[in-house]
This record gives sequence, C-alpha cells and structure tokens, in this order.
Amino acid sequence: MELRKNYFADVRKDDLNEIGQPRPRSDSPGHVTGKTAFFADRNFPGILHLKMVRSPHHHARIRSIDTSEAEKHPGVVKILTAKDVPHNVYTILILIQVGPEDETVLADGKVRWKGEAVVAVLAETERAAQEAAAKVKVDYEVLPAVFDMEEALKPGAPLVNEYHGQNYYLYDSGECRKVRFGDVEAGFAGADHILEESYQSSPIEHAPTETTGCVVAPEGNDRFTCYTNTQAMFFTLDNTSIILQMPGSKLHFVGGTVGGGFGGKVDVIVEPIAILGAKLTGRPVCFIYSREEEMQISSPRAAEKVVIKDGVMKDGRIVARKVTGYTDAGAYSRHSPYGAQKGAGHYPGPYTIPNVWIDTYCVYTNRTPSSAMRGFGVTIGDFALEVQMDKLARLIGMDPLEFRFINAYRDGDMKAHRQPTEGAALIECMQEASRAANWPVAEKYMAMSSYVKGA
Amino acid sequence: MAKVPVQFTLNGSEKAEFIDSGTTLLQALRDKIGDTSPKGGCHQGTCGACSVIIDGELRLSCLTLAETCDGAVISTTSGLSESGVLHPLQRAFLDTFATQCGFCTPGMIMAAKVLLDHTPNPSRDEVVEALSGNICRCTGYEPIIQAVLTAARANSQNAA
Amino acid sequence: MALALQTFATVKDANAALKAQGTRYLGGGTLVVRAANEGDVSVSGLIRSTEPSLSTIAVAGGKARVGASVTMAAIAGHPELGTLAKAARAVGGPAIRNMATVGGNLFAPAPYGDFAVALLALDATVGTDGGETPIETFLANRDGSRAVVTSVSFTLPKADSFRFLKVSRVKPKGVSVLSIAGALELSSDGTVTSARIALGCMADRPMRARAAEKALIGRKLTADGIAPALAAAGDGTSPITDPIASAWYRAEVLPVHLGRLLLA
Amino acid sequence: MAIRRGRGVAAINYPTGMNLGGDPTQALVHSTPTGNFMVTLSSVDLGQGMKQIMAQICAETIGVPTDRVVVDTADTDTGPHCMGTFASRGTHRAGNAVIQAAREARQVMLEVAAEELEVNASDLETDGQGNILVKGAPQKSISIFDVALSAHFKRGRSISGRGMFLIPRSYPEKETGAMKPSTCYAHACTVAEVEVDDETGEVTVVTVKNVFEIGRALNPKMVEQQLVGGSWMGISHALYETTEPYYPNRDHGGTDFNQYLMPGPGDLAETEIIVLERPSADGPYGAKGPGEMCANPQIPAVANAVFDAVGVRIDTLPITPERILRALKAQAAN
Repeated sequence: MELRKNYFADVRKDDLNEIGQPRPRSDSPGHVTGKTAFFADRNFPGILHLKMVRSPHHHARIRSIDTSEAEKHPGVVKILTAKDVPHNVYTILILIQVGPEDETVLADGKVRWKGEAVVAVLAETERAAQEAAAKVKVDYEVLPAVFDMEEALKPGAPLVNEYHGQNYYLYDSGECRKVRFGDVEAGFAGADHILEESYQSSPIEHAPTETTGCVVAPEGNDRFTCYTNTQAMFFTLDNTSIILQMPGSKLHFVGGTVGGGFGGKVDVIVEPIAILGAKLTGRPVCFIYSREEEMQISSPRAAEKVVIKDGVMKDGRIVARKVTGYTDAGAYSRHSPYGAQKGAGHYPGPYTIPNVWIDTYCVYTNRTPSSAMRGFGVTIGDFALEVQMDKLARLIGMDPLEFRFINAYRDGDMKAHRQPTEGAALIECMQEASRAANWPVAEKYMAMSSYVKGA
Repeated sequence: MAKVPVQFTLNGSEKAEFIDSGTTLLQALRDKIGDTSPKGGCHQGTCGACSVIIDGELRLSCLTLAETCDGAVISTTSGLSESGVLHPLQRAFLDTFATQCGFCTPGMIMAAKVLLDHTPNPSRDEVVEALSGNICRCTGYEPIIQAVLTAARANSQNAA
Repeated sequence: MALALQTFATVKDANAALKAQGTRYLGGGTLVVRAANEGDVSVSGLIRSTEPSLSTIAVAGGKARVGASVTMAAIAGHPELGTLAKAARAVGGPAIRNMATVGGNLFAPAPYGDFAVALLALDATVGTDGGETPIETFLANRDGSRAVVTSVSFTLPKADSFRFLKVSRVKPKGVSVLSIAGALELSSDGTVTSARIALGCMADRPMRARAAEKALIGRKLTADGIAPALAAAGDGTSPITDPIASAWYRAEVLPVHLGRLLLA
Repeated sequence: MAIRRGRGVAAINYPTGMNLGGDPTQALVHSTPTGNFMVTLSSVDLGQGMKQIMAQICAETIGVPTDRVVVDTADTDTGPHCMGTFASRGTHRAGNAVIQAAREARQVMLEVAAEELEVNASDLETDGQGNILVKGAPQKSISIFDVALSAHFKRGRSISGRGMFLIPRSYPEKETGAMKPSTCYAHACTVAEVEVDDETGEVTVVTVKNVFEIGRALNPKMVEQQLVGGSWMGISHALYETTEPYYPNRDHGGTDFNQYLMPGPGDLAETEIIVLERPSADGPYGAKGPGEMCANPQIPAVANAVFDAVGVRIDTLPITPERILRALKAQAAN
C-alpha cells in the first residue's frame, strides 16, 4: 500500500504521535496463540444444545404441530413453539420506529420461506437435539409461492406477508422511496442519446468463518448473561427485551470479539430464543448456526434489480438519470426497507446530474429474508451505475475514464437529495488511478480539482 | 451411555479422558480438555479452522473421531509458543498483519507449520497449496501467504 | 440413538457388524462424520476395521493393489504411483488428503469422487471379502453396496499414457466443474490403439465416455484427429447441475477440456 | 482457443455511518491510579480492529503512547450504548465519542498537573510520551503517572470523561426525497485487468489497481488489511458469490465452502492499493469509514473489463463462466 501524501496536504496535519502510525494490533497476539476468546469458547457445565426444526416449504399453512414423540426422546429437556414466545411477532427496526412488526420468532400458523424456524428443541447433546428434531411432526398445507420480484408485484400474486398486506414495503412516500430533482423528462427530451439498461444480482452470503450464535448462562438471580457475536450489543439486547417481554436490566450481553461479520450478524435471531430456553430450563444454552444454516438460513445480501435510464449529450454531460431499484427482502423486512431507502439516497452516484428521478422499492418474496451486508443498499447499485457509465461512454465514443471526469461531483455541487457536496475526492482518486494504471487522460482532467473554484 | 477411554499426547502433555463414543476430536479438545484454539467453522471439513497436527500430519479435528486418536501425538496452535516465546510463524503473522478477525488464524498456522516442518523453504505455490484447505474471509489471503514466506525466511536465517 | 464407533481387527468382523441396521463403514471420515455432524440421524453405528492390508500399497509386476484405507496423500507421495499423483492431489486440500481414502472416494457423489474417475479410466477392480468386481459395475451398484471395500487393483499405466484433468472454479482447491481421466495407448507413429476415458460430474457418478473412446481409435492426437471424439464426448452423459455449474455449462465445456487434455 | 485481455474502470463514493443519522455511540474514558487509560465502550470488533483504533484515538487525544490505553468493550453491564458495528460507522462514530471523552479526561488531567506544577492548565501541553510540560519551559514537567497518583490519592479528582456522538436523524421528504444522508463520503477508483477464456468463459483477474480516499489512515497497516481484503471480496462478488446460483429459482443453493464459491489463495489478482487522505470535517482526526466501500469498485471494474475483453455485457451478478459463455454463443449466433 502506498499513501499519497501529496494530495490534500494543505488540509491535513501529519505530525500526530499515534494517529497515522502503524502500531501493532493489540488483539493479534491472542489470535496467533489461539487464546482470543470467541463466544463459542465459553463452555458451561450442563449446557443444552438448541436445534431448530425448519420449514421444508417455501410457503405453507401449518395445520398442526405434534411434539409428543420428540418430547419423549432421551436427552430432550424442552421443546419450544410459538406459544412459548411472549412477544412472538416482531421486527428489529422497530427500535428506530421502522415498522410494522412482521416476523415471527417461531412460525405461528404459517411459514413464508423454506428454512423458517418452527420448533426449537433443547437437549443434553447436539445429537439428541437432532434426533428429537427429526421426530417433530408438522402438518403443512402447501401454498403457492412467489420468488420473482416482478411476479410478486403483479396483481393476484400470492401474498407473502400478511402484516404488510401487499408484496412491497409501504413508505410514508408510498410504494417506494422517491427522489425528485429537476425535470427528468425535460432532460431526456433535450438529450442527444438515451440509454436504458437493466441490472440484476442474486443473494450473497457474508460467509464469516465463525457462524452466528450465542451461549447463554443464567446468573442465578433471574438475570441472563448472553455471550454473543452480534454486531450490535444493545440493538440485540433491546430487541430481546421486547421479544421476551423482559426488562433489559435482566439481560447482560457480552461480546465484541467476532469471527467476521460483514453485516451478517446484525439480525436478532439466535439470542432471544436461546435466552428463552435458558429461562425456561434454568440451564445454560448454546444456539450456534451450522455452516449450512449460515449459508442458507442467515440473511444474505438482498438480490437487487436496478433499471437505469440516462440522457447524455455528445459532449459527455449526463443531463438526466432515472433509477428504479428493487430490493428483494425475502419474506420479512429485517433491515431491507432501510437498505432500499439508502439506495435512494445514494443514486445517482458520485456525479452531478441536473435532472434526477429515483424510485426504490422493497419487495417481499418467499425466500430467506435478506438483510444488511457490507455496502448495504449501495454495492449492487454501484455495479449498475458504473457499468452504465461504461456503456454511456462507449455510446458517445468517449474514453470511459474521461467521461467520468466530465460528470464527477465537486465541492458545492447540489446532489439529487438536495445536499451540497462536501469533501469530494472522486476526481483525485481518478487522477491517481490514471497514473497507477497507465491509463492516460487529457491534461485538462489531470488539472481538475474537487475543491470549489476560488474557495 | 458407555464412555470410551482415550489417551493421547497434546502439545507435549499426556491426556486421558473418558468420552462418549462418536465424539469428534474437535469436541473432545474444546469441551473436555479445554483447548479452544481449534475452531469449529463448519464441521464439514470445508473451512480448515479446526486443523490440528496428528502424528505429524495435518488433519481436520471436526471429521476425526477422538477415539481413533488413541496413542496419537497431537499439536494445536495453543501449544506452539514455548515459555511465552512466539513461534516464528506466530511472530510472522503479527509482523505482516496477517490476522483480522482471528477465527481462521489457529487453523492457518497449523497448516503452515506442517508445510514448514517438511519444506523449510517453500515456494509461493507450495504455500498456496498448503493453505488451500483453509478459508479466510477477511484478508484476501495475501497477508497470510506473506506471513508464511516471512516465517520461512526467518527460519532459514536462524539456521544459517 | 447416539452415535457409536466399533472397531474390528478384521474385515470379516466388520462386515458382520455392518449387517446391523443404521450402521455405516467409517473410512477417513470426510463423508460419514460430516453427515453425522450435519444431523444425519439415520446412521447411529460407525464401523471400522484396522486390518493392516487395508492400509498397504503393493506394487509388483506392473500391477498395483491399493488398500481401501490408503489416503490420497499416501498415493500422491508413493514413488511407484507417480502417474496417479495428480489425480490424488485433485482431492481436497492437504488435510482432507491426509484423511480421505481410496475406498471412500468410490462412494463420493458428484461433484466429488475425482480419484474414482481416475480409477475408472484405469479399469480398476474393486476388492471386497466376496472377491473382485470391475469398477464400472461396482460404481453402478454402489448405492446398495454394504460389504467393506478392501482394495482397488489396477495395471499401472505407463507414464505418458495416463492423463488427468480436474476443472474447478476455485484454485488450487475447489470442487469439480468436471474431471477427465484418460488412459491412451499409442502406436509408434502416434495412432491411438486403445483408449479409456472416464468423466466426473457428467453423471451422478463417474462414467466412461465410450463413444469418444471409440472415435479415438486409429486416430492421431491432433486437432483434426480428435475432432470426432470431441463431437461424441457428450454421448450418454447427463451432467449434474449444482452450485458450481449447470448441466448445460458442463456439457458445453466438456469437449473443450477433453480437447485440451488430449492435445496437451 | 483464445485468452482475451481487457481492462475496465469504475469510480464510486460511499457514505459513512447510518446514512440518515440517528445512530448514537457513547464512550467513557478514565485513568487508573498509575496513569493508564481505560476506554469503555459497547462497540463490537468484527476483526477490523476497532479495539486497536480506539486505543490510538484515545492515546492521541490524551497525549500518551497507545500502549498506555486499554479498551474494554462490548459488555452491556459496563459499556455505554453504541448503535453497533455496521454501515462503516465504527471508527467514525465511536472515534468521535472517544475523542470527546478523552478531551474531558485530558482537561481534568491538565488541571491536576497545573495544581502540582503551580501553573495554569492552559499553559500545559503533553509530549505524547507520557509527560505534561509547561509550554515554552519544557524543563518544568510532570509525568502522567505522577499526575494520576496525585489525582487519585491526594486531590480526589477523577480523571475521566464522557463522550457521545450523534448525527441527528434525517427524515426524507415524501415527495422530493430531500434528505441529509451523510456529510462524510469515502471515494475510490479501481482499474481491473482481466483475461477471459473465450471457449470456457473463465475469467482471471490479472491486476487490480485500487485508489481509495478514506479521510485519514489512522493506522496505515490496518487500513491496508481492510482494503486488501475488501478488494478480494469485491472480485469475489463480481465473479463467484451467490447463495442462489439459479435465482430466482431457489434450487441448488450452496451449503458449505466448497459450494459457496470465493477465490482461493491460487486465484489472487496482483493487487495495488493507493490511499489518499482528505480529512473529513466531522471525522475523528478526519477519518471516514473505508470498511464497506473498499469492496465495491472492483465489481463494475471487472464487469467492464470483461466487456472490454470479449465484447459481451454481463449485467447479472455474479459474472459466471456460464453467463459469459452463453453471451458469447449468442454473440456468435448473431
């Protein structure tokens, strides 16, 4: 890695003692000696193992659940169903007033995705829990499922989530988050070329080497210590408090040393049910996702579809951009309504465009609920935007890098969401990339600056 | 359920345990003996975080039944540093900033140790091959490869 | 039923124990222990045998007998099995190769089982206490096979007559898009006189590419010479679709990779 | 068969922190009797190095070496609230809270030192090595060790401070979408060079040159870790990863690290990382959040390079050999 100190030297102090110094990491000696304590390295005598009975169907009504055989299985200590969960219908962003509550901790009457948790089995050994889970009988009436976002948005599509009443999230702005800036139709009308293209992704897993999980130990005083690899301690504690209808003062979360997160450990999934198990049995409980659960049950990055329509001039100026983004939330909201909205704030990308129209939708389908991941709401949008930029440049016969200089935002430029640009550095990144990659651009672009002229 | 006796040498000390038949070596090490340096990243044999050295060979402790290790000599990362002095591999992982979350690190170090035990001056390709059964999601592998090459150089300088 | 392991000194006793319901033979553990870890509760009894012959490699008179418990690493490192080293190294990473056995590889479902592909091209025989079975027959019937596999035997190929290729997305260790093994004999002028080609991932288990084999006889290993074989490579295949690749993709690139292997 | 080469570029920006704000983080700082400093948080270290960076920020602000600072984090019985480690917010939000807490603690420390040295606190400065000096008269000094002892056992002062950082929540206007997502953006530009096998559709990323502007590299080696790993993940997203390879069909989802594809150690592109620093107005020592955006620009850069190499556009992620081969066959058919 090279630090190029020549850029922005006038606005930076480089004489600090500790900041800017490559100090060794204080946690690394623990890592290389195997002494760092991850949550699963806590072991307690008499610990129970929690295994989940999951839906084999994408969408089904639950006619009945019979746990009688499983309860008799040797080693089984407790079996939990929806009725055992005090506040079974929840949504994690309720803490920041993003509702409605739309997800069940344990399925109640219906499953909406293949892999949804239905019954929790707590047993003396992992094997006993697995064996008992195989004995739980759930009678399902399979319902039609919808997997494609466009199908889901059509009238008459199977309704994925009754708590929403339609297969999209209803924002205060309506069926999508909107950004309106300038007059996009006028922009298209005056453009030399129009290019409308569609981009698509499929779900992506965080795949941390350490799977999601927690170990819960009763403290003996009606408090519970939960060793967890959550990415957000109080977010998890406060949601657990709601789900279990338990004062937060009864909950003690210990974490902060996590074997990779990448956004995959911000859902509140394992802790509430494990703490409930510990509360009802009085025993320590561990609930650790198997690798298969981490891959297919834990929330992935949402699949997205992004449609971009641009009006561009022969001289390289983009004069109008319309973006329609669709985020595949799967069966439940989790963080997806926020991610779709984040996309609306991000488009049209780091470019100054006078006429912008953005609609971002959060769509429900019968698949594993998606949630946050590194680059949440932006990563797939950037793929779409930057491939579109390449196509536009080629359309007008311009060098793709030079084309970006023409449109790059600079300090003071008004963004589509009506905030002036501050602290821009796109131009300088491109100038340095031009040098590093030996991709020459015209001298006038190398002379540009992100600073406001004359400021 | 009948318990099965198993005895082996772990990092130079004798261990004798009664375990449930069918217990994996990973479970025995972590839950019975208390050596939590091998990590359970997949229990499928696909991530390498549980790697240990058994009788000089790299093995996955998640797929090895403990009772098949009777009489074996087992090494784990927790036994690598002697009297608080880091092994050259551990030192190199620190110096090259080759750890991020640290979850894959003990397994990576085991895989690297077996390589250097047999091939003190490995090529880059040999390092890549040696680490190929171990997943890292944070680093992009390059710093880990550099750590192993650095340790090999340090070893050869010490030997010289 | 909790999982329990029983160890027997002889294959005979292990075979007797395998008659009990819910039992399965434990080789290197890469398939069986994994299944147990993942919650397959159908198996509660693991059976293994420590009979020494299971772990020996015997090479004599141009023939090899490899015990079923011999690991991929042992094959890859054996001085007289050098022609097979590439195929043995195609299995897993170093730790898996120290565990995965020849016997186990015969049961590995596609996209696994790359070494069995090599054995199929060598026309190996699979030994049990009941005798020797041609590998092709063995693979066809493996789902119902209960007897402990004790060995595989094959005629050692000449160094230049055996070729192996594994195509994977992830390097150096990834599971197969497909694998190809070829045992070819050429006359002094380079004409193919005999050919056995085995394919991995082109069905649920390793299979022979008989049409391609036939099309090679009497031809030379040139672009023109192998063209009929490449055209016939997909005959009779039903490639798997899995997270690695679709059946369509496997079928499309099979002739490409077969061509590269034959011309290499 | 032909191996065809191409290159592509992409440029991006990325907001720091929850993009509509409303995501507070608190920190507490106190000294021990011998002048070591404890930072108490509930922030989570995912492996990116939160603990180390908070120690360096506290050390810089107090004026002691980093090894005099201990970070105790993520115990809800002791650590004050943090919204969490996500949205590239850890360093920015928690760092600001630590600075505020450390400044308050530093002020008490200087006041105690001033009493000991019989000068005004405003006349004092720290040397970064653990000493407090009188400005312009450095021979008149006292060690922080002695100041802490004095505060604890002689003067009854708590050398401690509280920090809280909150960017107020912004609510988007319904019709126009006017909102204040972030004032602090990181930037990047990536050029990727690929080779495409036009008979199999296989892509090899030969080189990737990344330029990142991240505000301030608080610890350059740790920044490098994150950027190198992020660049790898970006390439991985571009070419390999998905839990649903046949989306929207739900079949054949991978369940292990063999089936869930990511580049192995034998697939690494020659990777170059260049860092620019334009300090942000509201970041701790100018830092922005580089953790997420560093994995974004490689994806379109690789996509554009594939087009440059073989002339087909793959607008669906991941850009698999199969998608490329299908497109090449369609191209040939036309």
